[in-house]
Amino acid sequence: MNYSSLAIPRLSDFLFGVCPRPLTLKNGLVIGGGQVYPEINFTLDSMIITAESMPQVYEQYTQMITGVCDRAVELHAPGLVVEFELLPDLTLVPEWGAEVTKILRSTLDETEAKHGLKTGLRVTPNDIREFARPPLMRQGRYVEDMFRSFELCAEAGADMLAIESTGGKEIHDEAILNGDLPMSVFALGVLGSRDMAYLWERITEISRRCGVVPSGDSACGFANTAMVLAEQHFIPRVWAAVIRVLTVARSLVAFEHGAVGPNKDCAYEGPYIKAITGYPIALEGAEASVAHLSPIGNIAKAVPDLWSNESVQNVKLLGAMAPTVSVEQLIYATRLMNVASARGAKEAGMLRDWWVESDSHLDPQAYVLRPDVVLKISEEIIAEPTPYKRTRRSAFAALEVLRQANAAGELNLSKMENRWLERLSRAAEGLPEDEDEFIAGILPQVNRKKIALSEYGL
Amino acid sequence: MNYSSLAIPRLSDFLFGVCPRPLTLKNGLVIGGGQVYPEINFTLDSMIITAESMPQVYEQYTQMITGVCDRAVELHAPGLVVEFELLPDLTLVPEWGAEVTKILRSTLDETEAKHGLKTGLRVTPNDIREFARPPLMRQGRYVEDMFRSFELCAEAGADMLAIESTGGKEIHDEAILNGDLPMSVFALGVLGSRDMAYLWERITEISRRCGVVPSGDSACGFANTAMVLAEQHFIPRVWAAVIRVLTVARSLVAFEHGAVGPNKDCAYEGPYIKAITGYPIALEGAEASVAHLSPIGNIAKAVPDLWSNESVQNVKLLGAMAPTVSVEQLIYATRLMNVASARGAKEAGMLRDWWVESDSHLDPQAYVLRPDVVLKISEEIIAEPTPYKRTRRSAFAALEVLRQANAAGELNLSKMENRWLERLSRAAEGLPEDEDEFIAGILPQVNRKKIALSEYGL
Amino acid sequence: MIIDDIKQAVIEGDATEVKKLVALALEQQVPAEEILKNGMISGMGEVGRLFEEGEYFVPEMLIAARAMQGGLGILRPVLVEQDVKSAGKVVLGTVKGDLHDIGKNLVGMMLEGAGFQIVDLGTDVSPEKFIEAIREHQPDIVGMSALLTTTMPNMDKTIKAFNEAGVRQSVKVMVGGAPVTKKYAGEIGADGFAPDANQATAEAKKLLVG
Amino acid sequence: MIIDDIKQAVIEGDATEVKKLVALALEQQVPAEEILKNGMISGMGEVGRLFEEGEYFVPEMLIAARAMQGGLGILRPVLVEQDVKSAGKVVLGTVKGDLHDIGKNLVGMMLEGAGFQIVDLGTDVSPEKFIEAIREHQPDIVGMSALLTTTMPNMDKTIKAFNEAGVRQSVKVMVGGAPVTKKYAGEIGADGFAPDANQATAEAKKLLVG
Ligand SMILES: [Zn+2]
Ligand SMILES: [Zn+2]
Ligand SMILES: [Zn+2]
Repeated sequence: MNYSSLAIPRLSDFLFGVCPRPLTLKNGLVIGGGQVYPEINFTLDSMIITAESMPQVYEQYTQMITGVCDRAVELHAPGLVVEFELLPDLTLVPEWGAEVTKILRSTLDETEAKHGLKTGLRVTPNDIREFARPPLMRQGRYVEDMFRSFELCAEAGADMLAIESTGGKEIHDEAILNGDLPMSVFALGVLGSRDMAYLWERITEISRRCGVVPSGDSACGFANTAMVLAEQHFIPRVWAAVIRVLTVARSLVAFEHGAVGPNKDCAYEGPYIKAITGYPIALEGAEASVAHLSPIGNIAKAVPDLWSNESVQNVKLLGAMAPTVSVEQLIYATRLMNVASARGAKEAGMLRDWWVESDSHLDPQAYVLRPDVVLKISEEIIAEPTPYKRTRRSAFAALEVLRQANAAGELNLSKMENRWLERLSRAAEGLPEDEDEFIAGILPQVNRKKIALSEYGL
Repeated sequence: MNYSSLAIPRLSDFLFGVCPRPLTLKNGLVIGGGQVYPEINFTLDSMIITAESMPQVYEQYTQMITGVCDRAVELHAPGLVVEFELLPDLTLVPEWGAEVTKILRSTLDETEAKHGLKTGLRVTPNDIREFARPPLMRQGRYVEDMFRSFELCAEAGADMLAIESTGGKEIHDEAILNGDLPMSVFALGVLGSRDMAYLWERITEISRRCGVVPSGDSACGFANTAMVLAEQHFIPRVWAAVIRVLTVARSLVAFEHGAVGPNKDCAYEGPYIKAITGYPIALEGAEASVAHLSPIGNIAKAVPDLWSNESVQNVKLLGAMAPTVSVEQLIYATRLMNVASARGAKEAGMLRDWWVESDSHLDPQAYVLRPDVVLKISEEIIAEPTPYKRTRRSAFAALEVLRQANAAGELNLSKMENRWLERLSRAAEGLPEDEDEFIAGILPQVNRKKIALSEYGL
Repeated sequence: MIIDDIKQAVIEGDATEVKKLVALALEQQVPAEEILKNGMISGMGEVGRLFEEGEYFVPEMLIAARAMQGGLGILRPVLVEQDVKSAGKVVLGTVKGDLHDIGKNLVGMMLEGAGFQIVDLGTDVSPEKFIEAIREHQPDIVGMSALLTTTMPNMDKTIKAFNEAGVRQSVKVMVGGAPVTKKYAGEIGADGFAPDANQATAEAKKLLVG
Repeated sequence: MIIDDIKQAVIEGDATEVKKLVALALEQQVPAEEILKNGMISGMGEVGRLFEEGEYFVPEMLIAARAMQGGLGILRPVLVEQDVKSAGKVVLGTVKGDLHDIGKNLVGMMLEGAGFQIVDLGTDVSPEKFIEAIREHQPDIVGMSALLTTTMPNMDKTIKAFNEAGVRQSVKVMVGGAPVTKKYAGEIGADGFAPDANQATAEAKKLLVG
C-alpha cells in the first residue's frame, strides 16, 4: 500500500470524530464514526518495579482503572478508551505487562457488563530495543522480548496494539540539539522509516494472528522531544515545527504496512496521517499538560477521534487520584465536541476553527497543525514516492508555509526565530533528490558509536 | 441597595466575558469587559505551618507564583488573575498571610513590568471564626484576627478581597445529611444572610479604606459540600441542586452591602448573582476537578468573567508542578472563549449553548445552572423583599423547575431522586411566608450546642 | 418473629415502632444480645446494603440509625447487665488546625450503624486531647481525619505523640480525608485507611479481626 | 587584546579562529590559565548570558562549546604541565532502567561550557557502575538523572549504595529529571537539585563552594 492521494481532500470534511475509515472494535465501539471518545492513560506513582513489588503494581493498576471506570460511568460517558503504555520493566518481563493487561481488561469488561459503557483497550509495549547500546533493532533478546510482549498483551485482552518506536532516535537527539536538518531527515526519512517498515509488518502479523487491531505509532521521541526543548527555549520553535512535519512520512510507513488506526495520542503528526489515510487518530492537548506543557493545547482538538491526556501518574490531588481527575477532564472536553457535531458539520467546523484560531498565530508549531496547512502539506508529501523523498519534501513544504505565514504577518516570529527559519531553509535546499546520494553524503557525519547502521540495512 | 430587577434580563446578553458592570483594577485590567481571564489558585503541598517552617512556606509560594507567571507569559495570556486563599494558619497569624501576599504581589508586578502581562490579585482570608465552638461570629480574638488579616493583606498588595464565609454552616452540615430543607433555609436565608450583612459591611469598609475591591463571597461550605456529597451518592442530586439555588439570596447579601465582584470562583450561585447584579463573576468547572469532581464541568463555562481551577496543591506532575499545569489548562480554556466572543455575541452564544447542552440534561445540579433557568429563577427571587423570603421562593422555584424538567423528559431522574423531589416539594410547601413565624417554628429543632444564636441577633 | 419485626422497623426508620418492639421482646425474654445483633444491627446492615445499591441515601440511613438509637436506649441497661460488648469503641476526631467535620461525622454515623460505640472529639483536636480520650475511654480504634494538605501532617505528629505517651499499642489507628492516601497511611504507621466514609466501616471491622 | 579576541571567537563559535588565537597567545607567553579563564570560559559565560536572554539557542551554544574544545585541545597539555585545575569534575549518568538521555546530555554540555570536566556514563547506569566511576575518576560531583516515576527511586538506591561502598563522603550528589523535586532530593539525601538543564550549572558551582 502506497498512499498517493488524500483520503480527506476537503477542509469541510476534515473534522473531529469522523473519518472515512472508522474502526469498529470487537464489542462494537466505533472510533471515528461520529463521536469523539476520551482515551485515558495512566502510570505508576514513584516506585521500583521488581518481582517483589508486583503485587503493589497490580494493586495500583486496579485502583487506577477502577477509579477511571467509576467516574466514566458516573459522568455518563458514551464510550471510553484506555491506553496502557507499558513501562520498560513491564516489557522487559512480558508476563508482567500481560498481567496488567488482564487486570485492565477485566475491569473494563465488568464495567461494560454492569453499566453498558462501551470500552476499548489499547496496549503499547515499550520499545526496549534501546536497552542495547547501540540499539539492536532486529535481533537479540530485547527484540524477542518486545515482540513477545505484543503477543502476550494481545492474548491478555488488548483490543489494539501500538508502539512509540525509536528507530533513528539514537542519532536524532543530537540532531535536534545541533539544529541539524539533514541529520534529522536521515534519522526520520531513512532510518526511522526503514525501521517502521520492519516493525509494523511484524506488529500487523501478530495483530492478525491474535485478532486485535494494529493501531499506530508515534514520533513522540523525535518531535515531542523537540517540542519540549522548544518550550524550554533550548531550540527554536520553527525548528521544532519543521521536525514535526518531518515525522509525517515516517509515521505513515506504519499505515503502509498494516496499521489502521487510531493513531497514537502523542503523535501530533496525526492530523496528517488522518488526512492521508482516512483512518481515525487519537490526539492530546490542554488536558495532557499533566504530562507535558505545549503551545498546541487547543489546535490539537481540531480533528481527533479519540482525545487523550497523554499520561498521568497515580498521585493524589485534592479532587481525586490524578487518573480520575484526568478522565473527568477528557469527558468534559469530548462532551463539547460531541454536542457541536450533533448539531451538524457546520457547527463542528466552527468549533474546530475557533480552536485553530486560538493557537495558530502564536507559535509555528501550532501553525503547522492548522487543518488547511495539514491538507496542503499532506498533498505535497504524498506526491513523492518514497519515505526519504517525502521527508525531504516535508522540509520544503513546512519551511515554505512558515515563511509565507511570517511574511503575511500570520506568525510573529522573533529575530532569532527568523534567523533560524532562513538557516533551516538553506539547509533544506542542500538536500539532494537522490536518496543514495543523500546517504553517501551524510554517512561520514554519523556517529558510529551511537548507531549500528547494519540494523537498518545500511 | 436592594435588587428588585435583573441587570441582565435577556438570555442573548447573558454571556461569558461581558457584564453590565465591569470592574477595572488599579493597573487597568478590566474584568467583565469582553475577555475571560484565567484565575489561578494554588496551595501548599503537605507540610505543617509553624513559625519555623515559614521560610519553606514563602519559598513554595515563590516557586508557585513564578511557575504560573512564567507559563502565562509563555502562552501569551492576555491577562491573569491570581487568587490567594489563605490557609487557616495564615489567617490565624495575619502577618504570615500578609507576607505571602507581598511575595505574590511582587512577582506579579515584576511580570507586568517585564512582559506587559496585566494581572490582578484576589486575596481570600479564611473564615477562622469557626475555631471557636460554637463559632463566635461578631466578637473575640478570631473575629479580630480575621479582620486584621483582611487589612494587612489589602495593605500588602491585594487588588481584591474575598471570603468564603461560614455563618450558618455550623448547623447546615447536619441539615444536608438529614435532607432537612427547612433547616437549610434557616441556615442560609436567616443565619447566613444576617451574618453576610454584618461581615460585608465591614469588608467593604476595610476595602474602601485600603483602596481595594470588595469582590464577593461563596456559599462553598454549603452548596459545594452538598455537591461533593451527592457525587459520592450520600445525598440526592435534586437535594444538592435545591441547596445550590437556596444559596443565592445569601450570597446576594454581599452585593447589597458593598461587594462589586468578581464573585468567587467556587460560588456556583455566581450566574444568579451576575444576572441580578450585573457584576462580573469567577467560576470553575472541568479544570477544577483537581480540587473537586463535579457534574457541572462544562455548563459552568456558560457565563463566567474569570475562569478558575479552584485550587491545586504544589505537587509535581510529569509535565510541571501542578499549579503551572493548571494555569496552562485555564489559558487554553479562556482562549477558546475569547476567540468565539471576538467573532461576535452570536458565536459566543452558540459556544455557551453547547456547553449548556452538554451537561444540563445529565444532572439536576447542572440543570439549575442553565442560563435560561437562572434568569427565570432569579426573576422570582428578586420579586421578594428579604433574604428569608427570597430563599423560600428559591426553594419553590427550583423545585418547580426540576419537576417540570423531569416531567418534560429533560432530566432523567431515578426513582429515588423522584421520591426526593416529591419529599422536598412537600417540605417546601410547609415554609411559612412570615419570617418570625418560620423562626419560631424551627428554633426548637436547632441544636443549641452547635450554635450561638445570639451571634446572629436571635 | 419479633426479631424480624425489629429489623424491619429499623430499616424503615420507625423509631416509635422499634422502641415498642424492643420493650416487648425484652418482656418476652428474648436475649438482649439477639435483639441487638439479629434485630437492630442486622437491620442497619440491610440499610447499608440498600445504600450501597443506591436505594437509600444518608438521610434514610440517619433515620434508621436514630430508630436504632431509640431501641438501644431501652436495650443498653440490659446489655451492660449481661456484659454484652459492642462491635468496638472508636474515638474520632479531625486533627489539629482542621475544622472540617462532615466526613468524620459520616464515618461516625456509619460506624454507629454497624454497632460501634463512638466517642466524637470534634474538630481541631490536638494530640494531647486524643491521648486523654484514649486514657479515658480505652477505645479499640482511634480514627483521625484531615482535609487540608497542611493539617494532614498532624496525623503523623499525633501518632508519634501516641508512641511517646505509651498508648500506641493499646489502639488501632485509622486515617482518612481528601489529601490522605493509603501510601501516606502506611508511611506514618497507621493501621488502617479508608478512602471515604463508605469504606470506613469495613476497614474498622477488618482492624478488629486482624 | 588577544584574550578578548579569543573570547569573541568562542562566542561566535569560530573553532578555527579559536585554535589559531590560542596557539598565538601561548607563543606570546600569555599564561595558559588566563587564556582559559578570561578567554574561553569567559566567552562561554557570555554565551550563557546570551542564551539566558533568548539571543542564543542550544545549537549556538554547542557550536561555541566546540570552538572552546578546539582551543582546549591545544591548551590542555600546557594546563596539565602548569597544574591548572578545571572548575571541577562531574560524573553524569541516567539511572538504572532509564534510557532517557537528552536532559543529561544538555546538563553535561552546559557544565562543560562552564569549565567542568565531564565523565558521561550514559543511560541505564547501575549503582555499581556509578561507584566504579567514582573510584576511577574521583569526581567532585556525581549527577544523576531519571525521567520515569519508576526509575527515580533508583536515585535513592544509588545514594544508599554509595554509603555502603564508603564513597558517599567523597562526592557531592546532584539529581534532576521530570519526576524529581527538590523535596525528593532532600529526602534521599542528595546535595543538590536542578529543575532543568539550565539551572544545573549554577547548582554545581554552588555545591563546590558550599
Ligand atoms: Zn508519547
Ligand atoms: Zn470554595
Ligand atoms: Zn476557591
